[in-house]
Amino acid sequence: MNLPKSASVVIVGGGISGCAIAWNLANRGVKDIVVLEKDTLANGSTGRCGAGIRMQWGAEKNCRLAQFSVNFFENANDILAYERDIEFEQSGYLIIAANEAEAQQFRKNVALQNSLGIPSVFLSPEEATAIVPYINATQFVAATFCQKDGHLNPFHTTDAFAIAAERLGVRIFKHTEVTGIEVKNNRIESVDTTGGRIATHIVVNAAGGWSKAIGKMAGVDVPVYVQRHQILVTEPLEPILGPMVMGFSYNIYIQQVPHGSIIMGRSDHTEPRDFRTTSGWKFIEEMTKTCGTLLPYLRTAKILRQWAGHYCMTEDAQPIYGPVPEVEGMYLACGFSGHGFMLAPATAELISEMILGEPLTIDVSDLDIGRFKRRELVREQSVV
Amino acid sequence: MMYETDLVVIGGGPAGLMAANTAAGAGASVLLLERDRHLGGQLIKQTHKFFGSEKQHASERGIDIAALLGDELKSLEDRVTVWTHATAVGLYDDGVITVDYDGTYRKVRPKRIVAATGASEKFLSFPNNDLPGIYGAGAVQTMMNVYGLRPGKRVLMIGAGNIGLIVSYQLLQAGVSVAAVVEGLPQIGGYAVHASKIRRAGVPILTSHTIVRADGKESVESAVIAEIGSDWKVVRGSEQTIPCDVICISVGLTPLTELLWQAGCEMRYIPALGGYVPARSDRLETTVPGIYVAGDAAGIEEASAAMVEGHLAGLEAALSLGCGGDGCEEERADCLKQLSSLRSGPTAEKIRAGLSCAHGCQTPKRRDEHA
Amino acid sequence: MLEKTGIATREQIEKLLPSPGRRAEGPYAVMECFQKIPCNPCSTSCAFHAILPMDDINDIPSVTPDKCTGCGACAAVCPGLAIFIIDESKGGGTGTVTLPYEFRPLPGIGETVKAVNRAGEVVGDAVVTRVLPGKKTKTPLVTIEVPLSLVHEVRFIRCEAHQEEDPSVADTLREIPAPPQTADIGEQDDEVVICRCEGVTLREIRDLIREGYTTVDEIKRISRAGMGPCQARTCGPLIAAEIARMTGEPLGSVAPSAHRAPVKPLPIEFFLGGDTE
Amino acid sequence: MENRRITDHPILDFSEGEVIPFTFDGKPMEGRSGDTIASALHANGVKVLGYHFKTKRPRGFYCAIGNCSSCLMVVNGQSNVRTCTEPLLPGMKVETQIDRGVPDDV
Repeated sequence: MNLPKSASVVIVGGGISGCAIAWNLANRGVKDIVVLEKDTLANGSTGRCGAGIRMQWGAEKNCRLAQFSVNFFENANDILAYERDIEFEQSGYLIIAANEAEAQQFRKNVALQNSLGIPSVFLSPEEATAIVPYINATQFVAATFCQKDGHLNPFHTTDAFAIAAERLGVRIFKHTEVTGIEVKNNRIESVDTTGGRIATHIVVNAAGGWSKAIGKMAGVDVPVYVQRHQILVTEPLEPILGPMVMGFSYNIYIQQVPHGSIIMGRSDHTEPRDFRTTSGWKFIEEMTKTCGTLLPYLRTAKILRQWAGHYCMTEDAQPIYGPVPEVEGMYLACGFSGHGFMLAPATAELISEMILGEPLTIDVSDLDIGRFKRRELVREQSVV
Repeated sequence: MMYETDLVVIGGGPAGLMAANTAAGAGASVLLLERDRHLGGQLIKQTHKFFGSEKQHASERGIDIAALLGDELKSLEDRVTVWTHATAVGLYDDGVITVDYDGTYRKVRPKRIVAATGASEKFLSFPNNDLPGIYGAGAVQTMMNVYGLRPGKRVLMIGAGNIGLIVSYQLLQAGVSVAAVVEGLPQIGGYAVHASKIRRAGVPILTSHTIVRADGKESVESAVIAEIGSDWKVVRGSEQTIPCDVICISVGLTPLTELLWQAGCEMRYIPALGGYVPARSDRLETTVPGIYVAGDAAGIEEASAAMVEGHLAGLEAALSLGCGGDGCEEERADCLKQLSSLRSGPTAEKIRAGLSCAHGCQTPKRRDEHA
Repeated sequence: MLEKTGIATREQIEKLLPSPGRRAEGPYAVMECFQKIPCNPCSTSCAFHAILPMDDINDIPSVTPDKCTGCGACAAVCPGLAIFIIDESKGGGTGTVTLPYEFRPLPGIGETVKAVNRAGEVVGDAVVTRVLPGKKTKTPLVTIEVPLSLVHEVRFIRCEAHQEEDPSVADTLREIPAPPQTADIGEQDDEVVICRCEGVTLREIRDLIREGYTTVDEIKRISRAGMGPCQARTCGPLIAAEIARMTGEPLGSVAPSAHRAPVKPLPIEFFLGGDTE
Repeated sequence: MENRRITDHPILDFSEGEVIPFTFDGKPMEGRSGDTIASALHANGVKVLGYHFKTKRPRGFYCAIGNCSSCLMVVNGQSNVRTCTEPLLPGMKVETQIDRGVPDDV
């Protein structure tokens, strides 16, 4: 398959965001969309992430974005006519508060969430054990729970978007790396790739950790940095965990996927800002310590593998959405800071609306690239 | 607790034992990790006499060579620590090795590493290839020669390389009948003398044949084999059913290199050496400075070559640490001479070709010692 | 043909034999070693220097019949069990064959055993005249008396105990008719298990390759093949081979999936003993 | 039942080890010292160690060195024990595994 000479939109990055945006645009009738992926689909952060989705956020915007995505995922197998299964399991998120201060914040969060129609509840440790019977209730002072939260199979979900997009005429080129972007008179003219040149006036930069490099090709400084993030997975077990268990102070998220494996991850803010995806032994030690304390009954579950991916971070740990003032035609969908997977349906909707000049379903104008220069950072405490 | 030492040798088979002996003999402090409960690796399953020359203990049986090398190690015990039932489970980019030492978590940070991790067996695709009663040749050897168990009554052997032929012979020695040895190639891959040994004991060797399927309700009851043409397709009508309760798969080995991949060594796909092997210098140092490789992990060869490679890798690792004294140059030269003589014959033609691809790397610049 | 069947031809054997004069004089070694392999214990073990020293370890052994006493030292050490001591000098129409025999039970002196040729076929009876148990080498040398016409044929023996439990396998092969089913993996690929851990069949793998998933990683992500407890040790190479076969790519360009720690499954509690530095 | 233990071998000496009693799916069986769980079962003629949780196909001893997942069984209530490398201990309760298993105290 040869690259077309031109395209209406070139999407850089074959992760969940790129594939979802491609499908969304095509679904709105846009023709001649090209997706460029330097490796294989979901090979970057998407395929390495925990693939959870929660509506329990502390900032209204994040709640709304997640809410949109949950609604989409609930029907995604049908909407995308996917023959396999995206494995959206709404087994809920149980988020634990390690101390009173955190519990106070959670009370506010639940009030906000409920006001938006998100069915979360505030729980005592005892009430939490009714949901996750084997959790060590001495380790937290309160918890919140939302049954509608859950997790998906990130490979199948990306696959579903990609297949649906291709069905609508989108052309996805794997193993095709972007090597340059031609800008004339502050306007994008073409994209150079290892497979040739494509003339286009619109480039969506959904390149995850590589979005900074893609931006630079067009002379745009995308204020993101990359940090390694590690996860481990156990052998498959019969269903024993129920909801995703998450703790911000505890620095853990842990879930059992429908197949039976238990996946858990944590963050390490001392990680150097680089592209390493090698594994580290300290991670396993820290991770197993937390898991052993919080969910001691899992101590005999056997770890099969640890792996690493990137968080594409911004200063305020919020995504960058939308056009770039200095270069006409470049749209950013990056800097998700670990939440790109769960936000993808909303991301796709919003970026499509921006490209087509339609009113935004959710106002994300404050998540533009300009906020960093303006020093109008968005605050969200509820992150791992 | 971080265990610090000059050299960690991963694997206590022929290559690893030689590496540990040599490095310790040269004055390095060595930690030897062996996954099994006994030292010797595959040697302890080798009841046949080895080829080679006296220097590689030719005409001794593998199991006796294991004991011999183990004894030598004991004589160096003030410099060698041996952990058996110890699996190196991770080799990280900061040079740390995590170890499952008899169920206990240990961390080791050596100055040098010799990876002598050996090989794993290749598997084969055919219908019902997962039926109980289908084993790898290594498993059959383990059952017979370690646990003293007959794998079954009647075995169909797939593969007429040296291992397939030797294991067939070992089966006969254990009182198990071998229905046939089936080989896809038009000629026997292993040494003719091994083939003759089982042939005169009544085992047919069917070249240009393949297994078509296995059958049985809960375990193997029979297999269908058939002739294959030069196009590798089954010759219709040549199928025959072989009653058997065991199918032994011996279709080759592939270097066990997971730890080297983890460590970030440059790996090259070299079919003649069994699959992916680390690129290395002629001193057996990989592209990650301080990590050496020897034996089957460096490419599938005979145990005799593995022993010499282990010797060389152990020596090079020790020398790079400033150990060793007079005579090391001669020792190195002698190892290289032994290797080239073992690899000089027509049966080693493939190995020579393979090695020329694997050895294309310069001795890397050593990074600073771990602070 | 030796390389196809494991059986040396008559011509190959005849070339090994000493002159008729030497054969009539006494025992001599016959080295049925026809392939250049790196091996030299026969030549280093000969106290009489009857086997030429090997400049190249791959040399084929060369016996000087006049120096060979037929002592059998080489036969006991030969890793290939390829050396036989033949004695045609006894008269009376019989000769002896001394052969390595690493089986149990060892026959007793005077016992009648079946004489077996290079193809595993019984060619007559033989009487055991000597048994060297080979305490050190663990390769017993058994000498049998056979008609002179068979000294270059008989290379193995079968004792009573063996005969009962091991019917001629070659015969069995001939007796069994071909099965009714046609054998072709192409039609039975749902019975071929590629990933034993996750239970993924060849059919599933082939379907995915046809859909355009042409890397080991993509197939793993969609099918889970290789995600199980063995971490693709068994199935990884099979999947790569199937991709190479179906796409025509060389196997070397089908990238394997990444290897990660731990190399074997370890319980969470295992790591709880470690302390971070 | 066929005797799978080798007693007379031309090269190796197999001494009769100490008897180790255990049960397999409730049936009393005997292994020998030096046995792994799987080797003891094999000596007792047991070929099927479990059934794959997804395909339900029978699984047996395969690699014998802890590389594959063919020999996973439930031992003393603990699932997913690699029986080919796990030493046999007196009184072990060994059971056929038919599912993914659960941690021992669930």
